[in-house]
Amino acid sequence: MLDYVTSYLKSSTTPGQAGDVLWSLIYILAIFAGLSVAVIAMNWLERKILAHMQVRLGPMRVGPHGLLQPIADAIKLLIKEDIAPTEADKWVFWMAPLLVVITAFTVFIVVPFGPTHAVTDMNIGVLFMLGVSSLSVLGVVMAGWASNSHYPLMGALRSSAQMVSYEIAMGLAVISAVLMTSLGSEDSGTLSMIGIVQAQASQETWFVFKFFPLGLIAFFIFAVAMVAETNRAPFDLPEAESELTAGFHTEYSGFRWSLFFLAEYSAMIAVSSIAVTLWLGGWLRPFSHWLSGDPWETVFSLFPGLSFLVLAAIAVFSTMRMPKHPYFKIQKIGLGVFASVLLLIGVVLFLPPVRDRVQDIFWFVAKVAAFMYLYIWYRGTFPRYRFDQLMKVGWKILLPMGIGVLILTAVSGIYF
Amino acid sequence: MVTRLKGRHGSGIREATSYLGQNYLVVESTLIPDFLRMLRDEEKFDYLVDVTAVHYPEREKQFEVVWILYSFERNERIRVKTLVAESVPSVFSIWPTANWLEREVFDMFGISFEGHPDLKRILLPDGWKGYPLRKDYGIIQQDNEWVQINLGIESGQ
Amino acid sequence: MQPVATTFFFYFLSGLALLGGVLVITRRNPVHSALSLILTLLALAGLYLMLYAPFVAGVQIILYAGGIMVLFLFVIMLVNIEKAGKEEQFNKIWAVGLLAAVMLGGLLVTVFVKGNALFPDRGMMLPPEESNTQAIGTMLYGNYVFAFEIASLLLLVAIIGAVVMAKKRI
Amino acid sequence: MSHGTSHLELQDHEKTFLDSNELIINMGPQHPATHGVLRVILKLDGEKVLGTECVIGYLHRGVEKIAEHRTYTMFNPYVDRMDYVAAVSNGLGYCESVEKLLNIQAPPRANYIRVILTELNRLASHMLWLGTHALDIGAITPLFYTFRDREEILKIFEKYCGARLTTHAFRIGGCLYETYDGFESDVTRFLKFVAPKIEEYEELLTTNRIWVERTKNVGFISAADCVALGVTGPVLRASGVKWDLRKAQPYAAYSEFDFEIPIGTTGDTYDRYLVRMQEMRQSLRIIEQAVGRIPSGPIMAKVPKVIKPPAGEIYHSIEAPKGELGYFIVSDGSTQPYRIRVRPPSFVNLQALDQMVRGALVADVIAVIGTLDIVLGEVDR
Repeated sequence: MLDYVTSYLKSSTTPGQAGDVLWSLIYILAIFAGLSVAVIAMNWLERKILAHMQVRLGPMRVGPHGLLQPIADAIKLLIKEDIAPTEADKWVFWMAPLLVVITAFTVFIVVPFGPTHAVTDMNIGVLFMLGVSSLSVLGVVMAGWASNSHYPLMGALRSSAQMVSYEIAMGLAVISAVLMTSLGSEDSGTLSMIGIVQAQASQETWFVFKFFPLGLIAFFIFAVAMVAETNRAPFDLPEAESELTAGFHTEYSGFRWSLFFLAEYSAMIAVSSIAVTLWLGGWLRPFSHWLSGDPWETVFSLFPGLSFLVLAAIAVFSTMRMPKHPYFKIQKIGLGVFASVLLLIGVVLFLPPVRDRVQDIFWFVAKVAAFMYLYIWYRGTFPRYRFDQLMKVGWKILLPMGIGVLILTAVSGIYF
Repeated sequence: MVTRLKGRHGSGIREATSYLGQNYLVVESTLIPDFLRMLRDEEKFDYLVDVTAVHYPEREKQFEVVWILYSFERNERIRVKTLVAESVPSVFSIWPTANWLEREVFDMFGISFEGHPDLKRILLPDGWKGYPLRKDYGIIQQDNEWVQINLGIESGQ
Repeated sequence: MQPVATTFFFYFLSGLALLGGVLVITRRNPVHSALSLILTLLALAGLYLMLYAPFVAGVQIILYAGGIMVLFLFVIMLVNIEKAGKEEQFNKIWAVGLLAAVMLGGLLVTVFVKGNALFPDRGMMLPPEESNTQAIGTMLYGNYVFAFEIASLLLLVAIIGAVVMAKKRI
Repeated sequence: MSHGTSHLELQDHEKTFLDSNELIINMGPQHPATHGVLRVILKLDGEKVLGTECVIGYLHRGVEKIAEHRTYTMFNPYVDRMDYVAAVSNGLGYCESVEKLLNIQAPPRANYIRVILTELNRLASHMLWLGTHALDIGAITPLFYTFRDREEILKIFEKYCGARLTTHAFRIGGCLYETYDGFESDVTRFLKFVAPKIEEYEELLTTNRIWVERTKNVGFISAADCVALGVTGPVLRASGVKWDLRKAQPYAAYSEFDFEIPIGTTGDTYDRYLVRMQEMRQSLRIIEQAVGRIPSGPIMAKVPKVIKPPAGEIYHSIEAPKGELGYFIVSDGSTQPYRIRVRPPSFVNLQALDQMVRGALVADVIAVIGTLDIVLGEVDR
């Protein structure tokens, strides 16, 4: 039994490909749990970062520095009354959030957190991710239509038009990255997520720097399109608060609304994962070819533990800065416990066996986290596009750019 | 200017005086749309500042309708007043801004403006009875029936 | 990769596809019909996957379920459904429909009965899984390039037609 | 307020099997972008606006009726509740009107204090406008910046008269309160504090591509239309009419200061934005000049104990942050006004909404409501 469990640790392939049901299940559960935690953390971080950009503090009351705020919110949402409009199409109304959540989580089957850290590796990995995430627009459309109300309907119309339009530009950008996978000496082109990262490893460059600036432009197109794809500012027209109140989920409340929320954030993480995989080298650490060799390997493998130590240090510092008043005693203890948990994780990450297995995941997550920060930054900075301008950007700027980049990449691939 | 106007409209202009440095004309209500149009076109009073009314219940013609005009060119204001019983021609065709201003006067005083495209209540609900700015309308008076039907409460007070 | 429970999945997906198909024609509400059609298309994608045609399956999901059906829904949503239900349906051509159904059924039965004779098993070689996408690309731009270009021309004509029709109103 | 038929109802012949053409949508009275309880009924073709109808009156409190049952002094605080974000301007207009009716003059010192507070209030009003306008267009950050800086103005008000929003700062005949110790240094400090902040707002928005795209050529209104519709204030000036009551018919102490009237050229939303930003700078200039040379002397003119203006009537108007704010007062010689009519700038400006958004998109309606800078307390009174 123990052998069976540990056998996988030594395997060099994903559990899905190995046909290992138990480990697949463990991976799925781990991804599900990790994603939920990530969404909760993202919720807290978004509020805090946005608040600090806007000269305010953000959540401060529930737990030290509002750390427990997302949990309080989750409880609130769960026990809230679940309202469905009387004239709504009950069945579709009920299905819509489920569909959105299912598609948002399903794409993570092929996300490669490391060479073996994925549930499975499909040879159509990218296609699968794009396809399944394109299904989420169905959920949005269903939600908007089933609510039987004007604002959600307009939100649904906007989102279906927007998502279908930006998918094309997105697809073109992806294809130009996929083209690059076939250019290595021993590579043949592949759509597999793991294969794409391995191609970047063997070509010794991240695709964002390949054929400079072609890779960069394709990456830029994708980075814009993915914001539009996930309905985030400045492309948040389907849920434009000041225009359509809340767009397609105006009539949703409580748990079903929280499913939309969950789906939105996991979709953000999903498209960021695609961007990281395709252009930013996936799990590869920075400078993996310039600074290779034994001492550098060790140095870079220390990063995961170090980053947790830094977080722990920040938490300790905040604990010390807490007011001396007895009123803050519980908060102080809480923050202290949080700091020591971070410290413990940091220390565990320094253990050599853990260190080796975890650093792929760490680099992947760090790159995705940078994208998450960008999302928040956009939201704090940009006004919202108008619908016709959004379409103009999609069809008249991104689409021709995508076609041009694709052609130029193909030409460069043949001649260079 | 006043003499020029008087020469043209003769007895139509009842009174042309100035009080505290502000000019006003009292004219016959029969002159109304044309006289104001003339003021706009020939005397360059191109900006209708306000349309309002004052209620004098003891008079025979109980409402005094006031148009406040301003001329950008002369940087000068003038008030045109007329006494009416209950209706007066609309100036909507001269100044579009009169649309809402006249609706408000209608809403508050019940003066109807002939030729107004869409004369209906503006601030009070459509079904409301009574015209609040008339002197015979008490300050705490309200349309109890409307309140009971539409708000489902005994009284709004 | 070992296929897992192939028979079960075949019947499961086929059942789903059939269920969706039946729902498409029995639902009165066009949105429900469209959603059922999406179910059918997804089940078909699963069947393609079982035939070792992952690329076709992926394209099926992206284009049909994610793209075309969204546009279908887009149009249906704009139609006032309550009124559409009451509207007199004027194109009830039962006879033609029945004829088409009988012909299609006949064809299916013929293929089922004489299957092996019509499509002799030439020991069809499945392309190795890894290069499935490449194989499709080679075929599209090699053997079938003419048909492919014709199809794209047809689509271009359709696009121009749509633009002309839409522009009329502006 | 209209609950019955609206001219925007679909006609029977407009209803077709494919009802994809016209859509009636009800924006408000509870809507995040209508700045209070404004209800706008939109007739849409897809996202294109075919017509609008404003339904107002949800906040009607009968201010004009109340005035007839209060003495002149007692009515003073009520005017603060109309345009509650520019309460000082409202108070100034009312006090000056009654002073004119009584034929008295506020002393110079009072006039200077009035100018400083009114201009501070104009800044506060414009800041609130900027924050909410940007929020409507989707930029959430400027709101917090402007509220942070508006807070400093409210602090000065609070120190001066004890109230932050509905200040009731002035009395008929002058000011009730002498400036507190350190008033001048507070104001000077505020001027130094806020000048870079205005640059900061401009940095966030003026050259922001999305902001420019959202506001340029949106909600266009020509100067002739402005005049015909009686639109005043920054909206009129953005259309290119150089008209400001502070210059045209100076009141209080405005004739003694050197300032400019910023005007726009095209009359679109972006121009109105630029005009208001420039106005904020001009306000700073006025305050800077005023605070340096507040004359000494009394702050109250000789006002009779019981205010009993002679029978007669008066119309007086001032340049409020939103436009021309006028008071038409009819006195019958008693202690209570016979009739007070308030000429509200927001009410008249709101009328232009329909013309400005016809043919535009839904998102533009929000931008235009924001750029008109209406306060529903004043629209409904």
